[in-house]
Parts: sequence; structure tokens; C-alpha cells
Amino acid sequence: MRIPCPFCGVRDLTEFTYLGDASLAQRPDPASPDAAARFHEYVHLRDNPAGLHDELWYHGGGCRSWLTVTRNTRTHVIEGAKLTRTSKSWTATS
Amino acid sequence: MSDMAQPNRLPAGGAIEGRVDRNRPLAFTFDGKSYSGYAGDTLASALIAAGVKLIGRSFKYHRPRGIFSAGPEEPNALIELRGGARREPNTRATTIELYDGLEAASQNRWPSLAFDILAINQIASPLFVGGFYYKTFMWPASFWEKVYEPLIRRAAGLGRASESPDPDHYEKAYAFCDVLVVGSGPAGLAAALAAGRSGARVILCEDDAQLGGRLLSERQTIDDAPAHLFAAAAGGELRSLPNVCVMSRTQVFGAYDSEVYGALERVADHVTAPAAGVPRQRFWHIAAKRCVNAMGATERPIVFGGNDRPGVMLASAVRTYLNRFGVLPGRKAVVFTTNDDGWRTAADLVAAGAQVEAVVDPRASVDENLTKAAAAGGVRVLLGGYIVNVTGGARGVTSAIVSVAGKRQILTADLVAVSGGWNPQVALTTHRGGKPRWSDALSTFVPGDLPDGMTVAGAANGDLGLAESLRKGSEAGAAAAAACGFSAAPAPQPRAEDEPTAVAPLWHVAESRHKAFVDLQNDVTADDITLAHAEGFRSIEHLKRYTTLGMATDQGKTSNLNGHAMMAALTGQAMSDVGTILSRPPHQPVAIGAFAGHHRDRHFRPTRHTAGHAWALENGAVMVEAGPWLRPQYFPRSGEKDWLTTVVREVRTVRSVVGVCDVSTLGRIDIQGRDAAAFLDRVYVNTFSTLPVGKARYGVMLREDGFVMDDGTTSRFAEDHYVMSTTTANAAKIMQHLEFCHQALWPELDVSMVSVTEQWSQYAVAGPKARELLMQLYGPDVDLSNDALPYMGCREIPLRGIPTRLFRISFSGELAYELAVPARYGAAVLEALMALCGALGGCPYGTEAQSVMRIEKGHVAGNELNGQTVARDLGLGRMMSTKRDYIGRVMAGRPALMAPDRPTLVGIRPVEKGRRLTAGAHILPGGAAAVAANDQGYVTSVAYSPTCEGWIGLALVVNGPARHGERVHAFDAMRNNDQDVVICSPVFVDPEGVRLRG
Amino acid sequence: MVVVGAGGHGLATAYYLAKNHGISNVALIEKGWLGGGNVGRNTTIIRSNYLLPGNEAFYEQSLKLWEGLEQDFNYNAMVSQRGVLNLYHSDAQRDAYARRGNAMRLHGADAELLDRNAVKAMAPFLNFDDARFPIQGGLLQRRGGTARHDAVAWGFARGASDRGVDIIENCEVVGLAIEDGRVVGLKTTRGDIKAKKVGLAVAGATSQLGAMAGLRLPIESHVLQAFVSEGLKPLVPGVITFGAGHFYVSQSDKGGLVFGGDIDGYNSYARRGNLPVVEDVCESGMALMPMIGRVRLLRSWGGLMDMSMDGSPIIDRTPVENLFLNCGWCYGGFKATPASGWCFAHLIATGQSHPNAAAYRLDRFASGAVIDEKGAGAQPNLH
Amino acid sequence: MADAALQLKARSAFDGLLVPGGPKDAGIVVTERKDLQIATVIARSSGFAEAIKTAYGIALPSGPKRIVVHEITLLGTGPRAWFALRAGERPLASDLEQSLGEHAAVADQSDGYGVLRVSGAKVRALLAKGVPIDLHPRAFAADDVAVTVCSHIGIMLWRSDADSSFDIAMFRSLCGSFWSWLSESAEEFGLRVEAE
Repeated sequence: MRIPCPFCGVRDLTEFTYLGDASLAQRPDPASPDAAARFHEYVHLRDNPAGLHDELWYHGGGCRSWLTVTRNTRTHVIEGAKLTRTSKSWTATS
Repeated sequence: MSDMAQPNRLPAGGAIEGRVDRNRPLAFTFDGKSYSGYAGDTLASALIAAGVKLIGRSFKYHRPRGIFSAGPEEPNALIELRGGARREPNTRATTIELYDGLEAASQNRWPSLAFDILAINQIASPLFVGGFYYKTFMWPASFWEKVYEPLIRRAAGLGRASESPDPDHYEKAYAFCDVLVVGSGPAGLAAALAAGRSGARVILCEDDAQLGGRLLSERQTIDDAPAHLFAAAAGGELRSLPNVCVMSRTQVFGAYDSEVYGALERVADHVTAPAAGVPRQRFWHIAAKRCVNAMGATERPIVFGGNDRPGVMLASAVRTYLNRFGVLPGRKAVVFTTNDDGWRTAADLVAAGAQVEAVVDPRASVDENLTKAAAAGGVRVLLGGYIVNVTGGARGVTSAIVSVAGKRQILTADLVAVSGGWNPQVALTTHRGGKPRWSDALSTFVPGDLPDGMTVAGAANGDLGLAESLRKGSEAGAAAAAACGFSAAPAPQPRAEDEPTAVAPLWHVAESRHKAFVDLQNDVTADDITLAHAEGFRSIEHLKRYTTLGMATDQGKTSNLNGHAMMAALTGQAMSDVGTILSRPPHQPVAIGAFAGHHRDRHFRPTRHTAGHAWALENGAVMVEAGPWLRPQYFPRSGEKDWLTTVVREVRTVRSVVGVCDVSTLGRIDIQGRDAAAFLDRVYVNTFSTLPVGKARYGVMLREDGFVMDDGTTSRFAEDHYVMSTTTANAAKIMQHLEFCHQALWPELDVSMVSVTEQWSQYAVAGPKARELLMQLYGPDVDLSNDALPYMGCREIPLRGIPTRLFRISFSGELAYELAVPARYGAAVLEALMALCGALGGCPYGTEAQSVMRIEKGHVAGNELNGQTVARDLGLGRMMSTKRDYIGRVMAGRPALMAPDRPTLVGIRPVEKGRRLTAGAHILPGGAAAVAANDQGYVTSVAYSPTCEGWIGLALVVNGPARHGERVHAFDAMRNNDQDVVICSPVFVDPEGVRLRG
Repeated sequence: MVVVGAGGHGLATAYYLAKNHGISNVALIEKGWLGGGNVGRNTTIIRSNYLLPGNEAFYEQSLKLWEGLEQDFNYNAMVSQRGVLNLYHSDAQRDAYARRGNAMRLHGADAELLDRNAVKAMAPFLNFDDARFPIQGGLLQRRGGTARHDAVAWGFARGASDRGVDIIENCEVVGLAIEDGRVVGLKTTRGDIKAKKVGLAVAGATSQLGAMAGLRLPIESHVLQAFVSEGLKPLVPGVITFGAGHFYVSQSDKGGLVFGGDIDGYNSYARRGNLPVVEDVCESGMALMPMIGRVRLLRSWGGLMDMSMDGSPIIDRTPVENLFLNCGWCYGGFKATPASGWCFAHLIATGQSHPNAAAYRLDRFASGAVIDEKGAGAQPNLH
Repeated sequence: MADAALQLKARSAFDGLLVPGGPKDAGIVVTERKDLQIATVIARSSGFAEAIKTAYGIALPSGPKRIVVHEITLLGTGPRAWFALRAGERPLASDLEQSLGEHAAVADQSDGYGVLRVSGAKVRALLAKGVPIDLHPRAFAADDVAVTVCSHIGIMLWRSDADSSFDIAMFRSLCGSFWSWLSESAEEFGLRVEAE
């Protein structure tokens, strides 16, 4: 499997480390009154879809970026990958 | 070379002479007997030339077996190649290029190939039917383990693996291309030419040593010249193109996700041993934008009585032996074919001067041209006929019994050439989940849905005609190149003919009453299929598992389809509904060593060395693996009788004088930014925003599930600049975690982190004279007094113009510092430190002494930070901030993690003074029975403490802190070291911390 | 009653429902063919060398059931107790194995801690001379070994069938009928089935079936590859696991080296893996036993693993009444087959957890009572 | 310790590993780049690009590219990260810190890496044995940079000026293991080590 890193280009699986469902980037509000229940869901419960799956990969063998990759868990076909942090932040060369 | 030595070699200059190099004779041995062949031979062709028919014994019945094919699908002729540490079991004689000095031995026979005692299994064969393991060998109960199983194990298996390390080396390699062409038969060559001429980057992989595939084995013509000349010319052109890479002796064995292909290049399998610096094999990862799969097809045999006898051979293999190798597999042949292609074998045999007794074809009528040509060659034509049995033995076939319209006749023969049609090589199309499609026209499966980026051309796609293969190959090559943005002017198609290829399905000659083999290697017979059906094992997966059909080293290449079709006939299903077993990589077996490449033995994983590594070795250090690093474990001196003596001396020296320890392997992460402090507050349980500049603080980090992840000290060098240290083992993991927290959770924070582990060599200097030592090192201008650098202080201090960092931190509990210097000076500073240290009466110390001292101080380390403990378990609960959130806070509050009866950190001492403690012992209440219900915890770490003059330990014990002084039992059945111990405080030395503040 | 999934665990559940509880009005329904799940694609290892309370008693029960299985169902599952040897390569690993071995002994299981010389006597072919991570010794469970995986499925199937269980193949569940928070039946590709109780034993598809009941579960599906070599004359005595890499190996009765390593590590339903794990496994194999360099890898396969958040299974009720869950076996499900069936049947039949499986609760993640043998935390691909 | 007695000799990352020599016609030529100042630079704010322009008069390319300005080679190693090198003794990290101020986090890494220059007719064939990326001139142009993994070792790799010449940086502690892979892999091509 090869993953299209938005920074480095298409790279071999060996350069990446998998974390899991992309929802792990959406940490619950620790101050909410039901924080215990929400953290339990966040840490433990998964949709685990058979099909398209947004998931977090770390390009530790490359640019050290965390990526959000959309991949089909039935076929392993990767639909796309983006930097996990782009949604909330700036880029350095623009 | 005399005819005596190679009685079956066709004479040079004849109508068919083959294309081996008769000027290069090669000597080889088989079962210790010497033979000769020629360059260009395979071991199989050379054995045929030499008149050797019996090559091996079958797996279950130990039946005599000969050479069945001329390629990688070979189920019978498996041999042990080479000897000693290079012995290669189960090697197919049909794929081994002959080299001078080749040694081969038959396998799976005892005591000898000709006389094999286990052939008795044939007589006992009713015991060995499909599923026999499960029903036989059952009773009496005790016999399975003591008698039956050891017997089965001895009889099982085929060849013998070497018992010595493989002396050759292997390599991995990576290749990239626009178009990968797999196979260099007519379709593959045409595809490679079309793509190559367009300028696309092309890789052409051919399993064989020569390009050409079937073109090397046939008497066809292309552009009015022998077809093998076309292959040679095409190969020449391809090799001349700079954008084309031709890889022969390279088998593409697997198709993986994202258009990655696995291929094995046999770099030195055709020579006695690899030359210096040359690997035996090279495992290629090929990333291709497009792939043209032109792997060709495998001829399908027919199941009939005695179809396993030496001398029964695939019809196309016979042509290969004649036309390519110039050897005659038999002098008197019967051809049994269900399709037009098989008739060519008769014609070629005749041309080579052999006698062909008959062509037996079950079809009622065939193309007139075929029968005419046969008649012209003096060959009888038996249409509507079947071979029902073949007689013979270890010396080969003696006759074929043919049935035509119910009438039997015996044909004397020493060769039976069989063709049931052709099965396209669909393997690469199925590795990624594609399902082959049934073709009624070809009576076989052809590629169905294809993986992304792959097209199939030629016989692999069921296009059996030569002209068609050339045309489809060319189209596929051009299309693949076009998809990558390359186009070439259309080139004229080479002239060739499409030979007749009509086929009628025939899987099994039902009239046969003799043992008829479906899977030759696993000895699965027609009766086994019937039995599996009768017992309800009818799906092809159950059939496979029950009978072992298709599970041998040939993976059913010549047996699966027949077996499945026979089951389909029994169940009345259509083949399109039955389906086929999806093949999984590797398409052909691959040596395990090739997948490992360089990474074996001590090169299994990289080894990280600190700058002080050489110094440590020179000073006699015993090294120990610490994660990816090597570290000095202890520094024995002459006269010290064991490691404990050394470690005791090192600890005493540190506690009484001074010692130096290389701690460069600890992870160091440079953290900068306006929000660095806020960031650290969120990743540590304790607060770092309040840490003054110039100070260090011990911190504990949790996983989000509330368990402890890591600990270490973090120092503040400026308002917006910290340096974090991590444990050696967790350094990479923590870096990844911090990047996650920043990039994924809090990208709005102005913080950045980078590993500076490698920039610095770091040395712990510990002991009462640590300050004195460092003052000598830095010289009189540097103030290291308690006021200038108090406990938990840190400073950047130049040393002879070199920037250094000095941390007043202590893992040992002594007055201690950690000195960080740029790594290029690491060795020199270590030498200087050690010279000063020695002069003061100090010594270097290793990880063992370090561990003793941290246990004496009750500091937790890897044994306690095992991912199963929460901060409260380790007595670190008070560090957890109650004012703010941090990673892991919420989940650490789960009820089971707050339970008061969780095992919690304590110290232990043996009741019996001087008794040795062992880690891993479980703690039971005093006097309680050694059963799980009484299990109250376990000993995590132990050490002999010179300071306490006895063994001490750390343990996690239920409700531990409330039990100081209680006598409990340490249960260690593993080391026979049961004993009573007393629970105590985990801090054994200087609980007030007077020394480290000194 | 309906048990969904005719893999090893479903078959064993149906068998013990009939045998232990006299409940033969059971339909065992299966999407594909019986025994076609992970019971048909594993490395056949049986052992009970677990560490933590909650696990060890269960796996020891399972091993004891293995020991009597052939006589129990009159079918040779080829249980072969040639020993399971876990190698250690450091003092810390030795102590961790001592802790484990002692826990096993406290549960009445067998365990021995071997030093380097004892390992060398057992397996002289291992790399003792030129290793990156030298072998220091091993934890040996002599009663561990292997069993013939397909025969296990067939034996349970035959036993269940003989006791009146209906095994229905090619029958896929497409929905669960739930009324007032209680399961009353299933919709399948072959029609609706009414049921008083439904037990799910569908490793690999647990999340999909759970979703039909409105459950979001602490499960991810991952692929585990395994490998077999060409058949060889006897070479490897028992099961050996490498302690400094991902590799375990045994030799089948037919002579093939059966070996494997870590999961591929990303969510997958594709039943196939990729090259990095193949290479990692072979590198580890060559690091451990460099004489296998010329032995050929014949075939690989991939199975879907129900990876749980703490690496331990779940055998429990669900918030839906009369719907029971058996899942989360990670890649240790084969050895658990008999005890899993035994305890799941007990739960379905009595409504009460079997004492040996009482810790395998679904709510342990919320409560914190996790059973994390590896200490890897809530990240399934690390278990 | 008296000044005179304290001689702190610097040792390069490949000290003791590379021994100059080897056949003249070697397919692979290796040189250690010993005299480099190295720093990692991480952009901290959106003002970074402007700060670079002000300090060095260039617009930084995006992506894994190399740019050379004022004798400083800047390699794009991540979306906000650069690897900076400069030959000679002049400290680089402090210069960059001064130029970029609060717009960047700079860390001196001059001692953290070993850098090899690998060249020769067979250089691509050699690197193909470990580097899992396409180094064909069509795929990896003169200013391309890659951070990748070779033989289980993290490396940074970029083209030096000649077509058949690559610079490779790796963590200092791993230089021994990298060298063992490289020297074994290069054996069939012939290997020559040259002093800088």
C-alpha cells in the first residue's frame, strides 16, 4: 500500500504509523458535564465501517505530519489524504 | 560428449536439435551419480537427456514419479539442490538452470529412491484417503500422541531444510515504472515493445533466463522466421532502449495494494555460489502506474488411471524438451488431448524422429488438417478415445490402455503426452480480490474484474493464438503507455498465424478403475473427490481442506481446476457457480531469506551507538541492548568474580566518591514557542508553566486512557523554550504523541518540537564529589555552588568555547548533574571526565548500577511504567493537577482506576537476611495458599543494595502503602525462590533527599 | 435460539448449548461456509500462558477442554502438545515472563522458565551466535502446542449436528428484529427467523452486526497475515515465539512451517495484507533462525481480527435484552474456541456469566476494569 | 583541569567507519561531509515566509525542495520544517535565529547528523537497494528533497549538483548501521571512499 502524503508525495506504507479513526482528532470538551461518558466514547467506541474510512496516519518516516486519510477498508483504495491540521491553521510558504 | 552419456539428446543438425550450447558441456550429479548436460539445459532437460526417469517419490503413497512439466507448475520432480548449508529442499528440477558442478538429490524416500520402504503406504492406501488424519489414528486415546503423531511427523514433509545458517546474502530493492510487463511471451514482448517505443519507463520481468516464453518451445514462425528469433530481436531492441529495463530470471509473485508488485530476481541461482558482493536473490518492490499481465497459461492435465507414472507428461512440456532443449522424453509416445493444441506435440515428436503410436482425442471429430497431418506422420488417430490406464513403474511408462467406444486396446509406449487445454495464469488478477470468470469456450477460468491499473494480454487472458497474442499485447502495451501520457507511432504488426486451439472439456476419465491422480504432489485421487462429496465436504474450500487438493508446493496449478470440475459434476453445479480458489501471494514459493534481505542476524535492526561507545568498549564495558541502543551495562575489572561484584563496587563508588554514566540515549525534545508552557501543561499531569527559567522539573505523562505513558525531567531555558527528556525506550513514541497533540488536537498553539537527542551527548556525574569533578572540568571561572546551580537547576555554560548544558538533576539520589555536550565532542568530554573521575577515585558506571540506585531511591522505571499502571499506583497521584485539564485526566478518574484496592508501589525486603529477591514473584498474604484467589500483586524490580547491605525490591501490592511492616509471601515458582518478605517504604536510601541537595 | 456465525466459536457455542444445557432447538447461521472464518485461517496454536486475572483461568479452562476434545467428540482434532516456548532477550523481559509464569502456576497451569542453555538444548538451531537481540532464555508451557484447525470446526459441527443443531450455511443476517429493547428475531438473506435469544459470534463482522442492534462497540477490524512454507522434514519441535520481534513458528503435521507476526495495523475488511508485514515477519524469522533462508514461503493468507480496545475479548449481554455478544478475540481466538463456546453457551442458556469469563464485560472500558496484557492502551493495532 | 591538558577533539559522525581508498573504477564513491553546520528550522507563524524574504531575499518554495541562498542550503522537510546546512565553521543556528526571530524555532543540529555524499555511475542502482522512492531523473529532479527510510534508518536525501550525486543525512547514532548497509550493498559495484 502506498499513501499519498500531501507534502512528500506518494510513499510506501513502511514510512507511516497508523493511529485509528479520524474522530480521535476531535477531543471532547473536558469541561462538559458528561465528560466521562464522552471521553469513554472518544477513547473506546468506533464505527469501524466496512467501506470508506477517515483515519489518522503519522508520516514519521517522512515529513512528520499527521495525515487524515480517506481509505476504503474493503479494497484498501485510498481516496485522498490531507494534513490533519490544515483545517485549523496556516501554511508556512503561502 | 558421447551419445552414451546423453542417450536422449537429439543429434545436432537434425530437424529438431534444440538450442542448448553444445560447446559448453556441464557436469552434474543426481543422487551421487555423475551426469552431463549443456549450457542452456534445465536440470530436468539434462536428466531426460541422460535417460533418468525416476526423480522422486510422492508425498503420501511414495509412488515413483518423474518429470511432468517443463516449468514452475511442476508437481513431481522436486529435488534437494546443493548440499550442506546451501541445501534447498523441494526445488523444481524443471526450473533449475544447469550449472557446472550442480548437485541434486531425490527426496522423500528412504533408504533410496529406487527402493523406498514407505511405498508400503500404497498397499495401506485405504487408510490414507482424504481426511484420513481425522478419522484414523484415533484409538486408543494415548496412541495419538505417543505413536501415531510422531510417525506421521516423520513421514510428513518433503525435503530436508539445512540446519545451518544460510551462508548467502539477500537484498531488497525498489523499482518504479510507468508500465510493468509481466512475462515475455509473444504478448509480453509485444506489449513491452509498444510501451517502450513510446518513451514510457517500462520494466519487463521474465521468470526464465531467456526472453520468449512459449516462443522458445514451439516451431512457429513470426515474419517468416523461427519465432525464437523474433524473441531474440525484440529482446535486443528492448535492451537498447534507455527507458526500458529488462529483468530476466525475475518472477513477479504478487500484486499488492496501490499497484505495488513483489518480484524475486534470482541473481545467482544459476551458478554454484554467488560471487563476492553478489546476493543470491534480490527481492524487488515494483511500483508501477500500469501493469500488462502477460503471464501466459498453464497446460491442464487429464485425470485417468496411472496418470502419475514417470513418462506421463504435459503435451506442451514435451514440445519444450524437443524444441528448446533438444532432448527426447520418449521414443514411443501416445498423445492424449482434448484440444487442437495437443496435436502439435504429435507432429513435433514425429519431426524429432520419435514414434507416435496414436493421438487419442475424446472428441468425435476434429479439424481435418490435424488428422491429415497425423496420418502423414504415420500416427494413428483415435477419435472418441480415452486413456483409461497407464501401466509402468519406477522405470517409467510401459503402455497406455485406450478405450474407444467401449473397446480397449493396449498401446506400447514409454511416453504419454497429455493435454486437457490451457488455464490462463489468473493469479495476479486475484491477489487483490478480483474474481475470475468462467469461459465456456475455453472450459476454464479467465481473468474477471481486474485490479486498478492492470490489463491482461495473450494466453493469460485466454487469447491462445500467436497472432492474436501479438496484437493484443501490442494494444495493451500502447494503451498502458498512453494512460501514463506516452504515445508512439503505430508500428506494423509482425506476421504470424493463429494456430487452431479448439477444446472440449474433459476432466476425468470416468472409465478409469485404477488410481487416478487429481493432485499429483499431494496424492489426491479421483476417489478422494468422490469421498469428500459423500462426506459433505463439497464447497471448493471444504474440498481443499479435507483432501489437501491444491495445497502442495505447486499450489494446485495443474490440479485445482480438474478437482473443482469433478466436484461440480458430482454436485450438479455449473462451474460459474462453483467458482475457484482465489490464489494468494506468492504465485510461486519465495525463499524466506529474500524477504528478509540485509536484515538478519545482527543486522536484524539498526543499532544506535552513543558517541561514547568506543570508549566504553575500550574500557571493558559489557554492553546491553536498550531499545535500539547499546549501552554499557557494567564495567568489570580484573579480579571481579561476577557481575554483581562489579555492580556493587560501582554503586559504592558513586555513593561514596563519584561516578560517570553515559545517559545520551534518553530522548531529548526541544520545545519552543509562545505557547510551549501551555502545551506542556496539557501533556503532563503536573504544571510546567510555573517552572522558572533555569529550572528543571520531573513530569509524568498519561495516555488519554488515563494510564501512565512516560516520565522524565523537563527544563526551561527561556520563557518560550523547554527541553524535555523522555525515557530511552519511549523517545520515538513520545515525539509522535506530542506531534499528534499539537497537529491534531491543538494546532492553534504556537509551539514546535524537534528531537535533539542526537545533537547532545549527555553524561550523569553523580556522587559526593560530583561538583568537585565538574569544577575541575569547567575550571575556576565557573561557579557551580549550590546558590549558582541549586538542585533542579539548569544552565548553559561554555566549556572551552563549546556550548554545554549542565542540569542539576539526580536519578541516583546523590549530588548529581547531567552534562550535555555537542555530540562531536562527546567522546572527548567523556575521556576528560573519566580522567578527572579516576583521579578523584571515581569510576564509570553502567545501567545496572544506575538501576540499583534508582531502586534504592524508589524511583519508578520501565518495569513499573509498563502501561498497566496509573499514577496513583506508583505513588505519583499527588502530582496530578486538580486545577486544569490534561491528556488522560478524565479517563484516569474511571472508578476501577480510583479503586483503593489497586496494587500500589511499595518496597520489600527479604525476611531472611541475605536472601536473594527475584522480580516477577507474586505477593500472597502471609501463610496463604498459592492459588490465584490469594494473588495480591507482584515484585516489579529487585536489586542487591550495597547501601542497605541486602536485597531490596519494589512491588505493586494491593493496598500497599497501608501495609508497611506487614510480612507477606513472595511466590516464585519460576525460580524456586519462594520466601517471606516484609513490605516497607519504597525509598530505601536518604528519604529526606539530603544528599541530592548537598 | 439463534447463534450467528459458524466459525469456531459459534460452532462450539452451539455444541455446548446442546451438550451442556440440553438446548438443541438452535439454529446456527452462517454467511459463508462453516469453518470459513478465522477457525479456518489461523496458525493453530493452543496455549494458556496468560498473565492477568480475568484471562488466565479462562484460557486454562480452554486448554483443559482441548486436552479432552478428541474423546469428547470422537474426531481427531490432532491436538499436539509439543510445547510453546516464548523467548526472552533481556532481564526485564525475563522478569515479565517470570511474573506471567507465576501467574499461570497460581492458576494451576504449567509453566517453566528456561535459561539460555536449556533453550539451546531444546532448539539448537536458533541464532545464539550473531544475534542483534541475543536469546537469554524462554518461558515454556509444555502443555501448549497446536491443533488441526479445520478438524476442530468439523468436529464441533458434527457434534452439534448430531445433537440436533441446525447449521444453515450461505445465510447472511441483514437485520435484527428488536421490539421494546428486546431482540425477537433476525432478518436473513434466506428469510426471517424468530428467536427468543440471539448470540453473535461473528468476529470480523461484529461492528456491522452490532450496528444492526444500534450498538457502537469497542472493536476495530484488522487483518492478520499468516504464512506457511513448503513441506519439510521435521525441523522445529514445538511452537517458538521471538521476543525481540514479531514472529512465531511451528511445524504442521504435513511438514510446513506455519508462521506469522504482527497484524498489518490498519482497519481492514479486505482479508489480505501487504508486503511490510511479510518482510517484518521474515526478517524476524531470519534473525531468530537463519537456517530458514532457503526455505520457501509457499502461501500467505489474511484473516479479519476483531481487535478490542484492551486486547481482551468480550462475552457478555448487551443493552438489547436477549442479545448476547461474543467478540474482540484479537488474534488469540483459536486457542479460546472450546472455552469461548462453553462460556458463551452458559451465558446464553442461564443469563449469567460463566465465572471464568466474568471479566469479559462490555462495560469494562467505561469502568476502567480493562484487561490489558500488553499495557498498550486503547489502541487496537498495538495489541 | 589545566587548559593545556584539556584537548577536546571533535570527532565526525563517520569517524572510524570510513577509510579512504578503493578501486579507481569504483561504481560508487563516498565522501563524508564533515564541515557542515546544520540546523532545523520550524516556522512558528504565518509571518515566516515574509521573514525569510526580508532576511534572504527569496521566496521559499513549498514542498520538499532545495534552495540555496547566501551559502545556506535549505531543504524542505515538512510543511513547516526546513533542514538548513552551511559549510564551514560559522555557526548557523544562531544566525538563523537572529534573522528569523520569533517567526521560527531554530535548533542547532550540527552534531546530530552524519552526512554522506554518494556518487558514481552506479549510485542509483545502489540507492535502489534501500531507498523506497523513485530517484530516476524524471521523478527526482535536481532540487528535489526526500525524507524517507532506508534500511530501517530515517534519512534525508537530496541531489547534490551533479546528476549522479546524492547527499544523505541520518542521525549520528545510526551512521554505523547505515554504513554497514551501504558498504555491503555497494560491494558488487566497487566502492571508493574519498576524503573531503
